[in-house]
Amino acid sequence: MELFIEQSLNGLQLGLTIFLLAAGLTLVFGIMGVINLAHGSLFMVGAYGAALTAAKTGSWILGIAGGLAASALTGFLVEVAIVRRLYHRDHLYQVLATFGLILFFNGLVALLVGRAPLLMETPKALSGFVEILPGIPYPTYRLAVMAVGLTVALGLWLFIARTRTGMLIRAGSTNRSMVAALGVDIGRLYTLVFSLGAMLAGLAGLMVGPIRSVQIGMGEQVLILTFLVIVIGGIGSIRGAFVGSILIGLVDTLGRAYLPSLFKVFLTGSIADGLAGTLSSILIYLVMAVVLVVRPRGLFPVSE
Amino acid sequence: MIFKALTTAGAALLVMTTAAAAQVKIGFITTLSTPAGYLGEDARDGFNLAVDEEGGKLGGTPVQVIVEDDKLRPADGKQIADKFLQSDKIKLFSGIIFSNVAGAVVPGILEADGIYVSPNAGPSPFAGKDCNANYYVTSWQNDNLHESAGALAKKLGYKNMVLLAPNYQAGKDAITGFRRLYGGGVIEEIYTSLDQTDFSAEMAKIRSLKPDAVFQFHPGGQGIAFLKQWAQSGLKDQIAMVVAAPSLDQRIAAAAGDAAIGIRATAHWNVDFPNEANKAFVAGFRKKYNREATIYASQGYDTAKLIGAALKATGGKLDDKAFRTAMLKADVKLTRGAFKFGPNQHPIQDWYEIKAVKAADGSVALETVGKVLENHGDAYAKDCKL
Amino acid sequence: MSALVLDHVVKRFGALRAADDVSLAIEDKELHAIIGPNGAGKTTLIGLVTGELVPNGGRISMQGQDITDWTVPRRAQAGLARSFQITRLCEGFSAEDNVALAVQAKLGHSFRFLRNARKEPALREPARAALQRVDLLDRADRLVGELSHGEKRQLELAIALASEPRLLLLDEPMAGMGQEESQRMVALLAGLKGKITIVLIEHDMDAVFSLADRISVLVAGRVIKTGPAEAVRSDAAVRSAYLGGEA
Amino acid sequence: MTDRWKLLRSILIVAAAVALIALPFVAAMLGSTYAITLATRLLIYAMVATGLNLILGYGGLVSFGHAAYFGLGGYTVAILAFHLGEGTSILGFPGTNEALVAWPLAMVVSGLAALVFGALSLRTSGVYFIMITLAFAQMTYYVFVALKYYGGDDGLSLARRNTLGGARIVDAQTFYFVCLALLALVIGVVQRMTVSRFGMVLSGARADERRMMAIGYSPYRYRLTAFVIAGMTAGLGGALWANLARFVSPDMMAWTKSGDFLAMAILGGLTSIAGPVIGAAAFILIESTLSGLTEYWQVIFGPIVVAVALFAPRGLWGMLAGKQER
Repeated sequence: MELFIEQSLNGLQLGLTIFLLAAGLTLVFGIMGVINLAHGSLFMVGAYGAALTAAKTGSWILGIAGGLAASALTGFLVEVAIVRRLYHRDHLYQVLATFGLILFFNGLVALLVGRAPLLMETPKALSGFVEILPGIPYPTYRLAVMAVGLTVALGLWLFIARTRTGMLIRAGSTNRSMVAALGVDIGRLYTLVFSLGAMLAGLAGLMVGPIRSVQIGMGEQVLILTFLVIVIGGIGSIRGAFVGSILIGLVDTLGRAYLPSLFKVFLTGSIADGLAGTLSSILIYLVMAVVLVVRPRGLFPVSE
Repeated sequence: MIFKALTTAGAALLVMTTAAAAQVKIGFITTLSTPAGYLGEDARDGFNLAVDEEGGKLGGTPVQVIVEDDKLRPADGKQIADKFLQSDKIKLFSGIIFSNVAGAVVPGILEADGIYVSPNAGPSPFAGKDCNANYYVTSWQNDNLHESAGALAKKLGYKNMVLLAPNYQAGKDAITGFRRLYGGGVIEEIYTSLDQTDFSAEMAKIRSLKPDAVFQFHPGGQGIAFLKQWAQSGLKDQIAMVVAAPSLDQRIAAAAGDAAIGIRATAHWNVDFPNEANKAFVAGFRKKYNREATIYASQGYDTAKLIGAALKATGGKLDDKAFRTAMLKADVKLTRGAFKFGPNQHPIQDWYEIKAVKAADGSVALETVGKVLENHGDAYAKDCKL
Repeated sequence: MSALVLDHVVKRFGALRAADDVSLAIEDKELHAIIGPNGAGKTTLIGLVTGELVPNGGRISMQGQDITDWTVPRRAQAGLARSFQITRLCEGFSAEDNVALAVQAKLGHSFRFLRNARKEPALREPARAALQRVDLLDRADRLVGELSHGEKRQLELAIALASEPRLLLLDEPMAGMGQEESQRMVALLAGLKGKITIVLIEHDMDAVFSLADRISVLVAGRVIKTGPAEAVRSDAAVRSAYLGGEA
Repeated sequence: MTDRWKLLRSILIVAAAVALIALPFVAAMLGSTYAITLATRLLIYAMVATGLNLILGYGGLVSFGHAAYFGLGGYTVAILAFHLGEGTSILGFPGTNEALVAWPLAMVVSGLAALVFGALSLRTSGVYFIMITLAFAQMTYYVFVALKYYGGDDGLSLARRNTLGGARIVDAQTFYFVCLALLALVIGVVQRMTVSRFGMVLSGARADERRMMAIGYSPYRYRLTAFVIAGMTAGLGGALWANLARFVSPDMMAWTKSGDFLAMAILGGLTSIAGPVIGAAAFILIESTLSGLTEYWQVIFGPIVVAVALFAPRGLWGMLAGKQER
């Protein structure tokens, strides 16, 4: 039972980590209608920015600032140079253009920074454990990641629901001309939103830096997972992304934790391991397929 | 009479000069993009260092190393090999890091009467029934990595272990290899998935299983993530961990930082080996590339040295049995020390225990602790008829 | 037997009742106009009849057959044709191609893979005939994008006619037309009157009163009056709720 | 369409056909067998892209999982050869090395997968469709990665090429012509399909789905049929690929491969028959030239892909044709 609680917490933690990445992606899609495959690249830029700044200055707080700045700036440049030309285009061209961007960013990082993975350590203040249940220490850093994930969820909700910019964003996503009629420069609003989405991707990257590996291609590993999540939730819905993230985090973690022993009940060891491993690899895709077959526009469809 | 002698001498001179001028092209197919790009980069740089030391030659023969990125896609590797073979008329190949790429590329090279010298991948089929006179492996037979780790676990006296590896071929081979020389108890084998980056579920499970040690095989970025999460979970202070070389190379240790300290691995080479060849290599690598040498760099370098020794003996010729005879002699000092080819043209060499420690400057260093296996060959040689 | 019957049909969008207990019987070969102020529920009514919207209550039947649960294509196959308020045509196709697609639909399934459909007389001749009926034959080879607004509306009508419908549902066919174009459309519709059952939804009152056999008035999701033009025109409730309001 | 353009187009097509037929002979004369291998690769990709274009260009369906059907076709051939080599049977059937059995079977396997995945995926649309097709391809990929019996992620080698009606296809030239003939067949069939009744409905549903439903079509059935045809074409491509490379691996089904196929189709130009062929050729030539030129090929290749998406939405063929075709 304690193990189950711990595993559920692990799933929740993974879910919140994915949410950090999914939030920016779904925001950008919901408002501008752009599929941005390069979101993973912005994630990488955030992690690299933070790791390089922290290595240079020796301060992880400056590292965070560096990572956020690098990803927001990259997002800004990408929006101005490329993405703004894609708003009215078919998804197909958005997919293609941002697929090209992935290649570009991976090559560029190899060229500028080198191919070796970077060092990014847990900040000393967060490197201990907290005893969440007797006998079960839980890494402080992971709790911090969860806290950041929840804060971002809350912050985004407040931002969209309560602020003037948020109101414009909501209006802009449904009625461009109305917002334009209010005298708001919609182009600038979109640049702002895209940069914000990029910064959220960067935040996700720098948060997972101390947990995972800061390396070229780190974005693509999580990119598909992130898309899965926002598709399950209903593209454009922050609430959907949140629920989808938690769902996928839990399914993935609990699947890996319990499928092997489940299979061993009625199969021999190695076959059970193989099958359980395969099934847990594809479990999340299966969940998405089932969700979409039953609800073709995700759990929380956003009305057009 | 004099005239005849002169012409003979002239002819001989001519032969010598053409032999000296005949450049040998080496096709170096390796992985430069993808997250694993640093492996290929190091192997290539190690190889090129050996060529540079001789001023563009190996064993006195001018060589041209043509490098191309296989993108970790077997089909692309195969395509590059075809181009090298058919367009550039290259006969001598090296460079492949990954076994799945090797599996696609090597048969085509051998069928075209090319020669392949592997600086890293050593998949089992080519060590056993599919072994070939024109196929050499200078690094290891893949199982060696895990056998040595198993031997180390046995030596350290572990009795109840949990073994983890990704759910693909190399991962399954790792666990088989480990068990071959380990011999102790295994509480559970855990298979992770290919692109997994979060291991908290597995770690919670390990905590509940209470093993005395863990063996895990996660190369590259997965390995870094595993080490970081292992340290964060607090398990590092409670449960010992043994890994194979690809899960704790110099780059992984540098990227994992303090999380790597105390982890043990096995390898056939380490940066601190005191032999002269290695000292020169490590210093030369640092000077030329301004970074620390890695196991992949040493393998690239040693591969070039072995090719150089063979070229020296044959006078730069590839197309006769002489090259093979010379190659198999391995008459050169390698960075790793003692080395010879086994009957299947795979290495017979020593394996060492390596430990990650904190260096004086605060960085992480890999330190050689002692020998684990001596003159170790592989289990497939007996299936090879050469 | 009535061509189309709506029996206590209800459609809700949240709290809004866009169709509030609508009952209506359209007689065979009748030209029946439906009028009402903006927001009265005319678009909803069309959606319900075509099958794009599913009612929350009530039944719809066509020629005595209950079609409430039928999909859009199935209703179309059963003889229900429509035009769209905002022209919906296949842009990259020629006018003739657009009509031929409707002919093809009428002929049954289209799982024929290798014969060039543009060279099949069985498709092209009826298509040209339909274009002829709406005076558009000279524009047959033009791409849809090259047609004028009025021509596009005529093409809509040709597409609807090409499937030889039993019931024709016209959603504001004169919308956005100039006077001359409107007159041509009225003439076209007058020519069709009595040959097919037509349900006409239209804002142009002159057109409605000159064409319709009967008129239904829809206000706030309810049918407040159905009857011949004169009866509707003189109805007090209609005048106060609608005509009066506008005048 | 002007007569001048019609003439120019005919000349171009004839020239391309002549070039494709002459290529192996010229290459043989120049002693460059590699050119033949490269060209064969091009033909195979062109075939896959042509099939993809049917759903992408004409059907408007962005399938981001097309590599799955390509991989399944390849694996069908490899698995049949593997069982022949081992002397074992699969599902009660013995292995085979005969193309006349293996290639149609590859198409059937890919077609069945496309039928199942397509039937589920086509319930969605837009981004959801893109992502669900990707998800199915990923599932297939992971299954083959874990399929240890057939080599897992190390893949499966073929000892030799398939025989064709009992005859061995040894040399590169013969195999090239086999691929060329099949490509011509596929192009011919797809070209006819696009102007057939079926093709008209498919294109119509892309242009305006509501309109098509209003005149009595259910687009779903037509789309699913097109999806299966595209899957079968990819399956045949995969079968040929397995014969060319004499090797299959899950890498054939990777999502990046699906991205490559999309890029090829778009690069050449959607809704044209020549487009996918030109696209596949350009893609392969650019990528292989660049990666031979510099190890940082991605830094140049990426922006090229971006530029195509931004500035040449109608692809290379579209640029060539200008306003003449749409």
